[in-house]
Amino acid sequence: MLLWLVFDLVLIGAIVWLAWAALAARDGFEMIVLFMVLGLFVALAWVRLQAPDVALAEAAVGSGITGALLLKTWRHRRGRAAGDAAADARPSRALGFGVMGLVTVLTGMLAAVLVLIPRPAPSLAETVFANLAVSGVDNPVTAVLLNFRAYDTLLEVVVLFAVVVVVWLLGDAEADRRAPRLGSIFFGFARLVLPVMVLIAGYLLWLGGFAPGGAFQAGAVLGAVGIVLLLGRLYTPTAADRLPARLVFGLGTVGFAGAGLATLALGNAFLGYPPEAAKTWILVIEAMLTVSIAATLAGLFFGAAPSGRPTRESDR
Amino acid sequence: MSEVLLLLMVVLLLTLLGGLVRVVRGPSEADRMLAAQLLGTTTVALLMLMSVAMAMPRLLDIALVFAILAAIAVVCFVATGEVRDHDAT
Amino acid sequence: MSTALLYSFGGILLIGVALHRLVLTTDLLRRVVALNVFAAGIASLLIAAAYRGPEAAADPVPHAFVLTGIVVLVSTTAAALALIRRLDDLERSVDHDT
Amino acid sequence: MIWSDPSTMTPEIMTWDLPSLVVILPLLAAVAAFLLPSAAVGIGLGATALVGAASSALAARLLASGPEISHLGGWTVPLGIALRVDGFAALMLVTTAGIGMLVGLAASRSFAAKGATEAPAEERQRLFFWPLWLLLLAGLNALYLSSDVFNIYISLEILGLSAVGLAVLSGKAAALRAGLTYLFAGLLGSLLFLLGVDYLYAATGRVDLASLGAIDEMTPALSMALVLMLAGLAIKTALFPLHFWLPAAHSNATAPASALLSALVVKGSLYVALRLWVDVFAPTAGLGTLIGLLGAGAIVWGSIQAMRVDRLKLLVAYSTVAQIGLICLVFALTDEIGGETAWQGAVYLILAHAAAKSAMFLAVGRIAEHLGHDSLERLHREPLRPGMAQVAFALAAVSLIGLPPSAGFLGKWLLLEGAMRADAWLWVGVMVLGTMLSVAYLMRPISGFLRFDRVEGPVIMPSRLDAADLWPLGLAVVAIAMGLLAATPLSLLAVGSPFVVPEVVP
Amino acid sequence: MTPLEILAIGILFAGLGFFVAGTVGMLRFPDVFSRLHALTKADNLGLALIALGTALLTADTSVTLKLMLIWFFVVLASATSGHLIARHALRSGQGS
Repeated sequence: MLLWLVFDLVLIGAIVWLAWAALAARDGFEMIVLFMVLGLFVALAWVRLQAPDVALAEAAVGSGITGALLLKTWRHRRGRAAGDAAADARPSRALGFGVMGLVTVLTGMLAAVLVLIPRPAPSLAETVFANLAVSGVDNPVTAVLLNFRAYDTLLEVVVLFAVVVVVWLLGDAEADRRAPRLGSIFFGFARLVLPVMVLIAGYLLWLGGFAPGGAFQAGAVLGAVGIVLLLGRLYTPTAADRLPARLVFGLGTVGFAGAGLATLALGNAFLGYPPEAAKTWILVIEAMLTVSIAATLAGLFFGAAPSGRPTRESDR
Repeated sequence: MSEVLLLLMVVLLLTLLGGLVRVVRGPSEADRMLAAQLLGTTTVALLMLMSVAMAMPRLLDIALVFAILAAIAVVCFVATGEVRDHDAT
Repeated sequence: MSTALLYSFGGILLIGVALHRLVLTTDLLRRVVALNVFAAGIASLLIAAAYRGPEAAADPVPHAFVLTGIVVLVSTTAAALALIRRLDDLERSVDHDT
Repeated sequence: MIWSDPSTMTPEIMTWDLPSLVVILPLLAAVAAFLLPSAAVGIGLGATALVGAASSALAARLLASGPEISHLGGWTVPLGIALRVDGFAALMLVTTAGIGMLVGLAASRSFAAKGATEAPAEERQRLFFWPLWLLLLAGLNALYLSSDVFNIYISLEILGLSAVGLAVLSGKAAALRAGLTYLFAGLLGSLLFLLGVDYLYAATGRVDLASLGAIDEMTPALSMALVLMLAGLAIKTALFPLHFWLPAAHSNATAPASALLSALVVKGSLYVALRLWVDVFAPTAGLGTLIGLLGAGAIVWGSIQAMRVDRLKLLVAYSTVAQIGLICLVFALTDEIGGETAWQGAVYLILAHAAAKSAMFLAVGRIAEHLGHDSLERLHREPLRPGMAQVAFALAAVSLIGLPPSAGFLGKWLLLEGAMRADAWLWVGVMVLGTMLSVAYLMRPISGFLRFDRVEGPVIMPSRLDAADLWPLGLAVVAIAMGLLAATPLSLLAVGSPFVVPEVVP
Repeated sequence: MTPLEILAIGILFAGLGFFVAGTVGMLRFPDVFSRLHALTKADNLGLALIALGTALLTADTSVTLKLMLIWFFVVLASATSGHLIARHALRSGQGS
């Protein structure tokens, strides 16, 4: 058991050091790469804590998609020496120590209170496992996400939809100056790997029923496919793509809310799937969620509404 | 048996820390990116060992996703980098 | 010192580092990364609270919270980064005009 | 039909699961408005009207048969989530829909399509206002109905994001910078709230308000969780000194957007704080006094800033900071003898401020359109006689100051009565000081409207009554009328109120 | 410890050796291109050996197939990344 303790201490030390190094990095790019590596380490920590579903999501969404978004924004600001520590106003020494002291006091209190919590703390685990058989899926996390607390997941998909509305409202993407030539090796790689990634996304979605996986992880991998397509200019959205894009962004919310209304019409409570058909309901909803989340993440990476001069209201 | 695996995992974790030095010190952006690439692959290897040590074969799906996304990060770095270099403004 | 408590302290340290930098920095990109580190700290606390020993299955409810938190976080980060890019465009066009 | 208890009312609508419909309807409408931009106005107004009707039906049902619980997914509370509707929630639902309807009508009027001459910015405002407003409405309804702490966290996120969207609608650099600061503050607030939820779950293994309310002794973990959640909510509701983001965000937004931000968005997190404070936790008196002091600080600081600024919109934004401080005085009074009256006063002040502030922001928007600027300094030299917009501004000021018979007066009266009954003379003094300060800063613009001594040229009459002036006037009249017709709202508030009926866990 | 497990442990140690060599190489070598050389060699071969060791320890065909798929992905990804990084370093003149 001593070795497990060594493993834990090294991992936690690396995570905390990485977080400090990332936020204290001199240059913006160094900060982003350190943050992506932090995502790797945090996913490892969660695997250690018996949380494979969350590690999968952190790997796919946390370090993958967030890293790509940060890189794109950092490049966008490249011209104005943004993100470099030099440009960051040097806080006065007194303020720095004052904040340091305050933060240490807060973290000390947080830690002290945590130690005072009597172990083993009560939890909902037994209730979830007791009702797992009725939930229609075997993976407890998917059961909680898609059945017991399905309303939370519905609102979470609405958060994703709300962000797309905010990003599209900021204005159209200006026509890109010049397509970067990534070389023929990249196209060979893309042509081979992208279809396989779509298959893996489908595998993760189907897997969600009884093992770590599910709509979010599958959506993130599918979103990564979209991001590679956008990066390599293999697909550049045009004004004609506005309506289909909006449809797919709204698919997640409408699908989930529609399923809720359907359960009401059937006489159950809101989002109360008929027990015998729960598995099919959950699988259909998860499929819709995967497509919608993937399109939303790729759309958020593209960063604006597809350009194409909207001269008249009619051609929107 | 599991002690040996655990020892392997700890050593692999230390090589991960070694890779961190290059990420921080690496003078050029390319250095940092290649270090991140190596850290990604080492994490895949570590996940393989953990799937045996913790008897959770499902961890290999996470290793698979890591393998994919390590490539995505590099592609994103290079693709966004291209536009900047030839940007004459 | 149980494993869960160790990782909880790790999470709390992450929160401390993130709050410290969040208050001091004026650079927008750094602030986004600090908020992501803060959320990673909270997630570690939740996952550590869910851990119930190497044999027993972990508590799925905090896992669902963290999964939802990750998706909400990536969307709010995307919104913040889109605003930063747009703000940069507006200010850059102002630089060229003057 | 699964819902809580059989109702005596026979019509079909009375058996529908109204709580979930009130949340789902605006969601579907928001997606529809996003998909069909050309029909956005119709969808927006229609959906708001429908939600208003559903909320009133729900309120009527509540008056008839008491609080309701709708177990989502058919799972009982600790495992699943339940939407709980009591008087306070129903009152907020009806108010949100009502004010949203009037502000929506004003927005549809002021954003009216100007045909081919419309710049892309106006077109974007006209199209994206509706999906954002409907998302805001859905977020608020989800927040008011939720009885689960983690569910409240996600509703706060939806609320925060759509509010940021409304704040940056104008597309100008100042609005974007203010919107970004607002997004960072909102995100930090939500994360602090989530940290509180995390400590709650770690300590009690429960996240629903009913089970948390049943715990009576405050362990260190519970009080730390409460402090963290209140800190997060304080940022989101802009309680002094965490109000730094509000003045810029509310004054740089377009008129209808700032009306919604000031009147409805800040009230969401205030509602959650009040519900946690009164329904769920048994907080120590010290924490209540601290929040009260912060409220007093907000009143003084907000009023002083309101007196110093030159821009009219900034003045109205600082008055929001002051009014939020006034409402937060209730935290120091709830566990005293007059607790329930003070609580009713605070709730009524929330409603009064919502109606009056939205009227004021819309009126300021109209005035800025007439004069071309909103600077108080140049207001004194404007040769234009006050029109309908200025009247609406004055009526709204009456309610904000708290002159009878306005709703603001009734709210302040109940709050004062609660404080006096508890012999809390400090808070009575703070409220009286706050009233005087609000008279001082609100008279600056009103005197500007009426004084013509420094005007050089001839004084011209305002144009005839424009339809756009109807909506601020309507909202101001609502702010006054709610003071007179207070019987129904107060009786609705008493349904399932935490003070009257001992908390019965269904 | 069955002979199969001892063989697997041996293979795992060899794989670990490659990883350590790759990391040390990445730290010691003077410029980007030689570091790339060290890194791509190490993780391909290192990972192959560790995947083989893991396959031996979990004698399950589906796991072995998945391990092969992972290895195939990593080989492909690291080759492409190595090429792209080298090209980027060459073009932006940061290589030396």
